[in-house]
Amino acid sequence: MEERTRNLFKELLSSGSGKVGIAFIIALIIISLGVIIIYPPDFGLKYWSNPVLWADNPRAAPPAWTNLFSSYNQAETVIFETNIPTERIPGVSITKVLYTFNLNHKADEPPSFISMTVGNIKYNNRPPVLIVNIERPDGNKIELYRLIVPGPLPNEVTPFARFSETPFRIQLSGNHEVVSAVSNFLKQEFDVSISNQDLLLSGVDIAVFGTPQDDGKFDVLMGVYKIQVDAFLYNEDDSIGSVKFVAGGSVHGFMGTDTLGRDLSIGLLFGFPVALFIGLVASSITTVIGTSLGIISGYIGGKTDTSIQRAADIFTNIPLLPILIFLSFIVGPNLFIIILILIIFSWPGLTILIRSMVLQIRSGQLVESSITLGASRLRIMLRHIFPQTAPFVFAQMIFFTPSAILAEAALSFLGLGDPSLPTWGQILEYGFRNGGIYVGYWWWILPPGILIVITAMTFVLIALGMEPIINPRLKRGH
Amino acid sequence: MGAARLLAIKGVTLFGVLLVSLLLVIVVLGATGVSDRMMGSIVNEEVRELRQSLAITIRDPIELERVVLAEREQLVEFYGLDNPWYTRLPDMVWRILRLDLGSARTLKSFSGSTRVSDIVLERLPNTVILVTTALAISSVLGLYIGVKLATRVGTTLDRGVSYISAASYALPSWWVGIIFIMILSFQFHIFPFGGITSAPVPSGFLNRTFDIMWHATLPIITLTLASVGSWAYVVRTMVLNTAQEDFVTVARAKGLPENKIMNRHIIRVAAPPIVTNLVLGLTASFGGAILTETVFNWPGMGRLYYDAIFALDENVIVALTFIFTLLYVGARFILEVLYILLDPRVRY
Amino acid sequence: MKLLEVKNLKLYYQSTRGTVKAVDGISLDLAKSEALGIVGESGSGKTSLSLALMRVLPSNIDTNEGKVILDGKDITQLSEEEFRKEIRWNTISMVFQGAMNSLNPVLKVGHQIAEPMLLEKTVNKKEAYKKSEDLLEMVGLPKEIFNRYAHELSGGMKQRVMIASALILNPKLVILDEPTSALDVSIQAQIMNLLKRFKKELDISMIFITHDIALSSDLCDKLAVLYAGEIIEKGTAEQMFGKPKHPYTQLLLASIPGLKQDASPKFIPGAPPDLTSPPTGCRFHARCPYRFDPCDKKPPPAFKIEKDHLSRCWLNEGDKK
Amino acid sequence: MIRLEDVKMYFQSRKGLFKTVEIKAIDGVSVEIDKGKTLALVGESGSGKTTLGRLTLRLLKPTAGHVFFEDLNITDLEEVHLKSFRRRAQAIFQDPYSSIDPFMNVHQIVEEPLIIHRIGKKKERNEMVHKALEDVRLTPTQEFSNKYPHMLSGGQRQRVGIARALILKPEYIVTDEPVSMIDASSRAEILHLMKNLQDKYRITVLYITHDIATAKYFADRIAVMYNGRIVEIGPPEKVVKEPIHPYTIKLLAAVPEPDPSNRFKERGVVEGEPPNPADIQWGCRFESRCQLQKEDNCKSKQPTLVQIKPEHYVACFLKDKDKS
Repeated sequence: MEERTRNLFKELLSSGSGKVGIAFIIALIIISLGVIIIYPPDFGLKYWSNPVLWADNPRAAPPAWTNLFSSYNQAETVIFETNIPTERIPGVSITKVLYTFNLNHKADEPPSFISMTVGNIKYNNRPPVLIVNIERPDGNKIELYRLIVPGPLPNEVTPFARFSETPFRIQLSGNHEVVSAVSNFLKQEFDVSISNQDLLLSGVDIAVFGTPQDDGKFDVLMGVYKIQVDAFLYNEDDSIGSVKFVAGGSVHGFMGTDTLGRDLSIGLLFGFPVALFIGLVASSITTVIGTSLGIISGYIGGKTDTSIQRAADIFTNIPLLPILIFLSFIVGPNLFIIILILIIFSWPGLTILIRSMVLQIRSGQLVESSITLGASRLRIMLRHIFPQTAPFVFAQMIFFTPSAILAEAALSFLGLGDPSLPTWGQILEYGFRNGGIYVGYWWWILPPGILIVITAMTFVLIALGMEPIINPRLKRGH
Repeated sequence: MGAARLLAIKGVTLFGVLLVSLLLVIVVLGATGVSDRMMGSIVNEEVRELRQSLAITIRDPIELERVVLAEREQLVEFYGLDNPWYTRLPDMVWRILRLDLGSARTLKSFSGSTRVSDIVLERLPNTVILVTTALAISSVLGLYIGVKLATRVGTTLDRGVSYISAASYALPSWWVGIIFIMILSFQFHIFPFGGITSAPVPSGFLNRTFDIMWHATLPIITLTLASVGSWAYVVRTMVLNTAQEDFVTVARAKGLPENKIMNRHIIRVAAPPIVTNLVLGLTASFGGAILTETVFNWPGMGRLYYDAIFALDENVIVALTFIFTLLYVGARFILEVLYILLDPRVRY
Repeated sequence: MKLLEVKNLKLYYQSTRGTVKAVDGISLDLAKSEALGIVGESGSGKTSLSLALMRVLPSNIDTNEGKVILDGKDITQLSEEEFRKEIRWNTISMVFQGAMNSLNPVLKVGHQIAEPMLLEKTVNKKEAYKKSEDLLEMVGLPKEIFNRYAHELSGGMKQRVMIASALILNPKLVILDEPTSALDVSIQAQIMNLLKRFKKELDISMIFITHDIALSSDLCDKLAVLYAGEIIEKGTAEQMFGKPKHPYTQLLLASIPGLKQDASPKFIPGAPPDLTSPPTGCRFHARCPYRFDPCDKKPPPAFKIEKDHLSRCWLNEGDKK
Repeated sequence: MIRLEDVKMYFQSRKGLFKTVEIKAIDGVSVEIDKGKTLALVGESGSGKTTLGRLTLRLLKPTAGHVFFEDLNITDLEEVHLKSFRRRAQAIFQDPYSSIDPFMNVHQIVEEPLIIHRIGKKKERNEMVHKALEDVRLTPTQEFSNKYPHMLSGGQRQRVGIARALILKPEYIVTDEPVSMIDASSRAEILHLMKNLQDKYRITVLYITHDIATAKYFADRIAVMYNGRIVEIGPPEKVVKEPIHPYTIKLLAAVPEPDPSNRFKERGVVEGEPPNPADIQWGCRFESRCQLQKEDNCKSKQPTLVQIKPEHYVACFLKDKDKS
């Protein structure tokens, strides 16, 4: 047996497709292990499906590297986050804490939005005040926003903690206070008057990051913007946990984002272990069941054979996808149920094939000679029949793996995926349902598909590399 | 005689399959309580209608409530909702076998009917057109390519196409369809995004036919691409296997020209196993149709599935599952007949 | 007049273990309406020889040298198409080893017999089928067999069908490759009687390939014994059965369990050599009970014992005339 | 050693939509083999000789009749109770290619019966395997032990099969056409080997063959089977030298002898194919192919074995008359 296994791998590695397949599968396994170690176990429900976590990302943004292929430079998301103030100016009754960020804006467009998030503020008597200022490369300074931390509630005891559970996020771009501040600024500096309403519609970002032109439009002003958050604390012991400022881009990260602002690279990475899990679990269990039933059916014969064959007949004659759709619709989307159904509907194919192999083996004299030697049924099946089917069974298992992955993907694509385990199929489905293909969100549609194809292909390549072992007649033909 | 017996066995088996899958569907519906919910909604609907019609004659609201309640109880009893679900089982089987599939909750047919059978039957031809055309094209193409490859075993062409065929096994057809839309429709505007006709529908029979053909092109190509690769590969393997048989050497020694050997002695013998593979490939085609219709918004039964899932319309899903099984089983039966015609050995 | 002459035929195959010298310089000749027996163990190259005559060698053939002269014409020079049209079945036909797999399972038996005849434009289907039916009767099968399929026939019936098929175009030479090896003695005897009758009545030449030297006496006028890709002895039936010269031939004859003699059959110990690296000297020396000095060093030439009788053994050096 | 009493073996075969046909593979056979002796069962394929061999090994359960192994009635024993019988009765099969496991090496193949019957410790088993391989002259045994079947010739494989059968020191062996797939030049070698080992270990042998000539050398008695029945039985010198049943006579005539004059005369053969065992007629089963003068009995009654000479039994009405 060991010798045969060794030969199998030798043969596999001697073929080009086998080599590529093996290299791919090693890569897939390494990525999956990495994901399993790094990602939280409840990634799907708690992180991926939680829109709050993704709020600071631009929506439906293509990958950042698309800038390389275009003369028009799109803004990239810039995030400043700190919990240590740049400067602390103690005063008599007021302590001023400064947070300064330098935003070097080089894109041909303004940021898609700006936002600020503060977290974990503690104070003792008077609530602190935070002021957001922005100093433009042309020297102009705008006071954008003033945040007064909510005051103490009746019966609340000091120290008062605010924004400790969930940080407080202000979308500066769409804020009325910001709009009027910018409107005033335009009036004073450039003598341009735009109503608050119009400014809200066209977006304040272009006004903050641009210079008005004669035609009523703005030119993007490139250079270093100094963003300063001044916090006024009224007690020595008051503190501010963290301050975050985001200038949203219209391109994002390596893989872009979806319409919820989710970083697709994170979701796609999570798809690796899930896909491998589906493929390998479904195929190995199917193979074990299919092979044992096939051997039993072919070897024992009689009523056992008839009943197994009838069952197999029924399951092969029911079209898989409709039943899968029906069951996951009724029972609810659950990955384990999907795998279970895949197994229930897939063993018969293998059983029928193995049975015919066993019948062929039986027609030789090996089985009869073993009976004469006094070998038990179990021994004959395990020691003599199974080894003869083994390479074929192994190949079938590898060949079935991609079908299981593809079946899950298809089901997810129809909206019946398990939301607790985001898969490539689900990402694709979300993209499709949100009209991704009609508006050209290629970075959303292509990568999950490509990953599905690559994973499936890995197993197909290995199966191809094994073909000469399974079908020596074809080898002879060359 | 042998053939008749075989066909009879196959027919009985397939009918059994149909029954079993139907039972499976009903048991799952009953055991999960969905069945009660579905029946309940039917009762509610009838009660609502009743209340409306009674409201005209009975003015007193308390009296109306009382009458409605009594009617409701009668209805519950009529549908057997007061008994556990399994007591209704035979009735349900009989109902569905008669294609009495109930009413849809929200979906409507193009003509406005809410009867599930109307909705499904309206879409059935659209699906059949798509699947049969694609199946015909891919089997002819697969046969042609497969045989060509088998005669050129070991050449670069053979190896190249073999690898591509194998690779196509890993390609989800629906994703390919999406890529088609993105490139050919979104980028180059050669084909429509989906649907079966343009809006407004062109007038004149010829124009309309061309319009439908134009809309069907991409879905058909998608479905064909999904199966033609594995097809060609299967044909190649079968042909190669048969070509190794002794009787092929005998035929060559007899002085038969190569094309005769290929047609009469190899393909003819390899045909039955190829048909078997066609049968196995049918499931894939059906699944492929559901997904492809979804992608291309093709108003067939597959797209109806997708719509029903989002409309949470159980009745439609049950009906579709049944009809798909029916179609599949029917198609398999036709192929079984073909197999028996092709292989004299099974006639015994 | 010689019908067929094979001169120094060499057939080497490429295999994973190296070059297999299946046939290594064989020369044969055959007169009209004569039957030549080629006797050898499995792996001695006898089947390769027959496939080479029909030019249906497997694709891993590496070397194919030598001349095959049929009716004075070197047929190795013919193009594939000419060979197919002029030689195959028209002039040389063959009954293959393993009748079980020689028939196409999905075509009617009668059609398969008639098939080569249908290729000719001058023949219509009716004539060809008629001839096919006649042949079926000739080989002792009822006409109804015409419409049967291979799986409905017994081994003996299939072999008769194959013989009928070989005769459809009235060939000059029929090669019979182990036509009875999978059959019972009684069916085997029936087939041999049939072949004997055809040889006499139809006046055709035959090459009868077998591993059973006793069986070859049933049909053959001349005998060639093949060992490890070489002919080690050949001669007329009388010479070969009467006074075999080569120890291998003698041992082969002694290994037959006859009904008449009482001595129990002998056997040749050991196995034939590996043809990827044939032994030096005489190829049989390792199994030969009489081997002496030159045997394992120098390959013996074919010594002429008397007219038509050649033997490749150093023992026969003195018998040379 | 082994005794069959009026054994019948019918198989059911489906024909048409509902009809089933009974195939009478063995139809009333009584025969016994004495300890240490060899009975050769001769007949053409389909005569039921292989089925009979399998019945004596209880690979098949007879439809009727009894099979005794020594005094043990094995006819209705369950497989679990057959274990000791399986150890004492062995078989050597026709096809040395399909009867041994291609994925085991020679050592594993020969050792397997010992493992199945839990005989000996590893070291003792190795010793026994070594001895068994020596017995069948697969020497040097060390070299052959590690070889896989595909590295062996047909003759060598068959010797592996013999070693495997003999390692359990069986008392009874069925050999079904053990040499028909082996080259003519090595057949005698295998047969001699089996004969020697049989004498050495005093084994009872059922030798099944279609070749009456080999039976002549290696059997103590020859039974000629035709269509599920024994038609003639007796010692070789009687059956071969003075055959009585017309079928035996024809069978003997069919054996090829190396004689250059053969080619000038046709052999006397039984014409036609054996009748389909599914539609057996009432009378003598050989009636349809018999070239002798027939009498009414032949068509209507089945002849039974009748002793014609000492130890020589024949089932033929015509010959009964000769005797009287």
